[in-house]
Amino acid sequence: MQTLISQLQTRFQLSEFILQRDNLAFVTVTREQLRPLLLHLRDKEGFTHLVLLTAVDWIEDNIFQLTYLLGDRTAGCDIGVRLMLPRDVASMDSIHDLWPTAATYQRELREMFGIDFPESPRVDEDFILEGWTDLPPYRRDFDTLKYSQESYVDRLGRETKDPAAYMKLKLYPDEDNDG
Amino acid sequence: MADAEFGKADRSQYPHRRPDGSLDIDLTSGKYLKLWQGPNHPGITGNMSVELTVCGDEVVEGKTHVGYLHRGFEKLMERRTFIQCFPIVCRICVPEPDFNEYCYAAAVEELAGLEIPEKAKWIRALILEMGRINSYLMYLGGQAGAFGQGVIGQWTTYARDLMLDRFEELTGARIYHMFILPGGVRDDLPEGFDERMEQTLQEVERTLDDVYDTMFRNAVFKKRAVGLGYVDPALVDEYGITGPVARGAGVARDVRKDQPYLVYDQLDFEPVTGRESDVYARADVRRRDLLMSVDLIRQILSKMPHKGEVMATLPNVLHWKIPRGETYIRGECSRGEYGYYLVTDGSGYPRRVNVRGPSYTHAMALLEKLIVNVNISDVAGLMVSLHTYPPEIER
Amino acid sequence: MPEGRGYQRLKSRTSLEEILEVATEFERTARDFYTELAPKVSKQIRYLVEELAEEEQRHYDLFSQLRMRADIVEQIKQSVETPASDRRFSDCIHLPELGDHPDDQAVLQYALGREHAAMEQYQSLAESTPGGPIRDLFAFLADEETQHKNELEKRYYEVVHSGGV
Amino acid sequence: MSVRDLLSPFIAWKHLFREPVSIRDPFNREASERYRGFHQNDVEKCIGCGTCEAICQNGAIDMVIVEGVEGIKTRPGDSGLRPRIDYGRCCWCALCVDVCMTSSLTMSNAYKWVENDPDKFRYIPGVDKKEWDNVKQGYHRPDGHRLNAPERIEMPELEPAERIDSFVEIVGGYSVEQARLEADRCVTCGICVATCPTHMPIPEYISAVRDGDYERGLKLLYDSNPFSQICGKVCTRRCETTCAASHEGDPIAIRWLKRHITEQVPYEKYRDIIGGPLPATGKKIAIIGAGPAGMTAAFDLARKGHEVSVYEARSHAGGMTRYGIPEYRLPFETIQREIDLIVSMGVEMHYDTRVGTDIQMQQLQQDNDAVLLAIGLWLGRGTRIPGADHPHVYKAIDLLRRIRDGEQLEAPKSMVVIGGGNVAMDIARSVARLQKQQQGEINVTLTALEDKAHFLADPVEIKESIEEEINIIDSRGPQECVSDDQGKLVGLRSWKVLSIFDDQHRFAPTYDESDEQLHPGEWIVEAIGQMSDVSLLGDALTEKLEWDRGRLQVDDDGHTSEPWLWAAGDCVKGPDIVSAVATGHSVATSIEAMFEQKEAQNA
Repeated sequence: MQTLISQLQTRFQLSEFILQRDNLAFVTVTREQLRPLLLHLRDKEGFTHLVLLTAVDWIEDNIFQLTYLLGDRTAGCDIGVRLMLPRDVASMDSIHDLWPTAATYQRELREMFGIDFPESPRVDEDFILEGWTDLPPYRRDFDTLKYSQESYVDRLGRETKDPAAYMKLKLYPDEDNDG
Repeated sequence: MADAEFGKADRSQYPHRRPDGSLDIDLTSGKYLKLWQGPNHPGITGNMSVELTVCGDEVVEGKTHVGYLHRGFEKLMERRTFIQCFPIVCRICVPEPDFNEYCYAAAVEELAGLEIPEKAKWIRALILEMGRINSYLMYLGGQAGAFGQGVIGQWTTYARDLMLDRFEELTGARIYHMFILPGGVRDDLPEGFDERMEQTLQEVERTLDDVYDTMFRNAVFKKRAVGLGYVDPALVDEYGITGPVARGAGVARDVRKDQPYLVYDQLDFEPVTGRESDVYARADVRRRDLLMSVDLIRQILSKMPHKGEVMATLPNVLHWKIPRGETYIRGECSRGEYGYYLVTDGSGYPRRVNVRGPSYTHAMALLEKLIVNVNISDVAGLMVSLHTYPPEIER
Repeated sequence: MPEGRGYQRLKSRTSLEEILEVATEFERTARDFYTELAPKVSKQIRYLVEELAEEEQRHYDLFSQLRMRADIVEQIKQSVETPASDRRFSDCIHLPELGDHPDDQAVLQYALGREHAAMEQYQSLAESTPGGPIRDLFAFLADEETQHKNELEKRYYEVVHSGGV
Repeated sequence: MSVRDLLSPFIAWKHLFREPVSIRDPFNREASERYRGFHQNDVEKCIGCGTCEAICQNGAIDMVIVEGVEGIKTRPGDSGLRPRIDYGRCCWCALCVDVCMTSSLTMSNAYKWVENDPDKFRYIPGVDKKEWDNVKQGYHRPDGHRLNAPERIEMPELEPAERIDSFVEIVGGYSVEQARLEADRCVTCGICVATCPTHMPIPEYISAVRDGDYERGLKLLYDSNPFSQICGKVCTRRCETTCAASHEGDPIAIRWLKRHITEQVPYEKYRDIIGGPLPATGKKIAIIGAGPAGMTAAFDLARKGHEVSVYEARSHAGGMTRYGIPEYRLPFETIQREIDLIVSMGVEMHYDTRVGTDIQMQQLQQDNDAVLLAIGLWLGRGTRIPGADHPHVYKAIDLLRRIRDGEQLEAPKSMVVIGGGNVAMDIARSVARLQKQQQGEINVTLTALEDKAHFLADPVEIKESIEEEINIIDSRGPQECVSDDQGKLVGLRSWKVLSIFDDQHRFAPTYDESDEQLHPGEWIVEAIGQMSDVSLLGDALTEKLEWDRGRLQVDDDGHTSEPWLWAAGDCVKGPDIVSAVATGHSVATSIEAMFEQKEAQNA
């Protein structure tokens, strides 16, 4: 794995390299070099299996991380290719021509994160959330708790007490120790 | 509206492809009909549906629709502590929930730098193989049922119920076991478990004998299943195909062998493969894989250490924070590669969890490809042969 | 403590009433002693002296009432069957001189000494008297004093042996 | 395709002759031994800490008030609340059972329950009676399966050999890493807060340790306890006795975490973090005694902008912490830092000024708006057994004070200590150190009425005393301080104590006189109890004040029967630093309220 990464580093600009396990590494690549890198890995290095394609929302850095996880089934090792995308122009080139199944992942990312993949087949079709109009829900700024509170009614009769506050109420209600 | 006239027409004539490659289906032409198979169609495995465009009794296009069971687990986990995620992951795959528990726990353990006791690994492998048997038994009933053989489902349900009894005595629950948690497993095997498991395994084998005679050596089943849903081995990588679907096409890929996890490097087995890559071949791969699991359980129970801890020392789980990192953990479930991609950010909550269920690729892109030109009555059999559990598609 | 004199006075008595009369008299003397002491001690520990006076008063009342009862022999017989055991604690306490400003410990020591002496006196009277109602009465009185002494001992511990943090 | 494929399926017919495999009576099938069914709760074991609620990812558990049920009462160590489970949400994961701090919460193997009213599926296990309440089978947390670390992170300490010949502080203090691990063990239930006399926000400052936010932690500490550095070292830590973690493991080292915060913040920053006094009000308060109670009140009142004068009979402030606790437990420097901080709030100190001698109570009353009596317990009690008036029979408190005052005591060759409390341990260990320094050998015998299990001393003190070769002989009743013909003290004669409490658990020792021993000692030190020296009040004021069984009578706020006089600390509450701090606070609050009341009247 180490040698492979060293070789890749001479050919591509990899900004970060983490050897997570003996058989799993993560590298970060630029947008321009993603496609050549994937092609190289697929055709030259045996990473023929697109394990998954997903995103991570680093909202505090205004970045979407795309992770293309490729597997070499013969060697039993994987490489996660990470791409950092500006969150406000969330659009990336499609790889459905490299792996047809990528279209499904890209369709989901479009729906759940609002990351566009122009040219990807049926990318604008509803996938899981038919009729969804709110913020793409897997973005970190979509608040599931708020959504559920607005959408559903709490069961009546639910009430809880904080042990420490209740003990103060019962045992020393008049004492105030704020200094 | 199976119009005899269309049936006689030259297949290659329709539907036409537009210059961009998409099918030119004009519903107003009267040549085509939209047919929704599912949700909750008896031939559908779970809550999903296929939007079929048929011409006569032949499918010209099929689109998978999921989302009927979307609960947003990946998002829900982002606001649960690492231990609180443990009880919900099992729901991502009902018939074989244990891979969720295992992959999640292993991912957390790796990022938290937690070493689990040796015995816990054996018990985890035991549970995963028990789950595989259950999943296959359910599949066999479904596959036979899709071609009208109701009795197979009755027999396999019986055998599965015995295995659920073993699950119940080992884990305290029948369906959602919640037994494999970060750090190890909840408890050791109960007293006398080995003997009862052996009885159950024998009953499973006996049931499988009957299934073999009535389903696999059955002219009707063969007539329906042989040649149906051929998967070209070349598609395996393009479509992210794993598990019995790949092995049915002769691609001997099994994570247990390729990237041995838990104790699989200490067990004696070879991946089960087929050649014909049709519905029949896949069913047979699964049947033989099931029998291999029976053997693996026997191996596990005989090789497992008798004594030892089954749970590592955890920090106080209420404040458990895991340093920033990411990892991917996979296992070979009954349907193929099951995996968890976990990203942590140093807080007490996962930053991102992505569940890779094998149905995601099989029931979407692959099914949509395979379904073209299939007879309507074979759609159910084809779908079941991909062994789809919809919750792992939509999570 | 007028042990010697009391011993002689009691030994010469032959009726239950007479003995009880003398015993009651002792309690009255004790009560008066504490009552007179109370205003002299610091207000801080006055509660203690007052309590002792009350306790002597209670004994005084008890003996007076007993003297009036017709079934006196029966009453005494019943109570001597379950005597209190002496813990032998006050053996090791000095009997202090109660000066002008005694502290609580001194007052308690003094009270303990009194009860102890009374207990011993009645015990030895009981031992030197042949079996019968008189002997029973002495045993009863000894028992009463023992009980009171035991009570005082507990209080002594609570006041003095507070454990040193 | 072959003929076999046509015939083989007929094998199915053999099932006609098989016994049915379905369960005959599915309604009475018992679930397995480990089955996770409906909850059970041993409500007397449950402490209502709410950890089950905290871990429940479904939000299925509420902590609810349970009225009128035997065994459940809001008291130190028990919130009086009990979990109620909503089975509309419960997913049977049993994390609540796994995390339960007392193992009171378990699951039965019952899984059938039919009702028409959905609200019935919400009940308080153990309180709302159910037919599975006494079912033995069902899920219980297996041995060794823990979701929180049960063992305390060990505190680095000097080994006995390293510490016995000096007064160097024994405890080293946690490293940041150790403190975080220990803070991690806390489940943040807050049960302990009620037990702390001054109700420090314990879970909050522990979470500050977890977050590494020590400045926030320090602010939390000093908002409730201006003796935080000192309490971080020598607090009696009653909080730890009610810690939820103590039921099935070691209690959280609350005291050491407090100490850790004070050690992590640079002392120069303390004043800014805590904040200075408000503008001057012109109100004057005199405080007698510069111990924890007096100085706490001084701290509070000075920060409000009042003019506070503290009168201290000795040359240094700190009271019992300065003169009663040995240096190996509490270095002078710690006390000085604490006192300097309080004084920096604008407190005027009058050292070596004994009220009643150097200045009279009447004077203080005239010059001030309020006077606080915080005079502690400085008179040692004696056994007054025969021979106890020998000049080499000492009171522990006097000796400790002389050692702390820097007097070069010549240690005796042998010594007997009477008492089983912390003061007894303190003097035994202090003299042992002197013996080691001066003679190279330790010969200290400690006797007490109590058996070791009932010693009042902190178990850690007992353990360390034994490590330091103190000969502890428990269950001995002192009888006589024995001297030889020349009048030289030779030792203590004692009797064996057979039992120490009566059936009402009152002190009532019984002895076995036949088991008599003579414990050799050139010195005998009595450490059996202490009392206040109230002579400074004078006869007139003593007579005027109301008393309660030997102690000054005060109300809940420390107000005496005289409107201008308050009392606080050991002299009202008995010996305990953190209780003294608590009374100091309440007196300050009471005095402040009095000022406000007067202001309102004048307005």
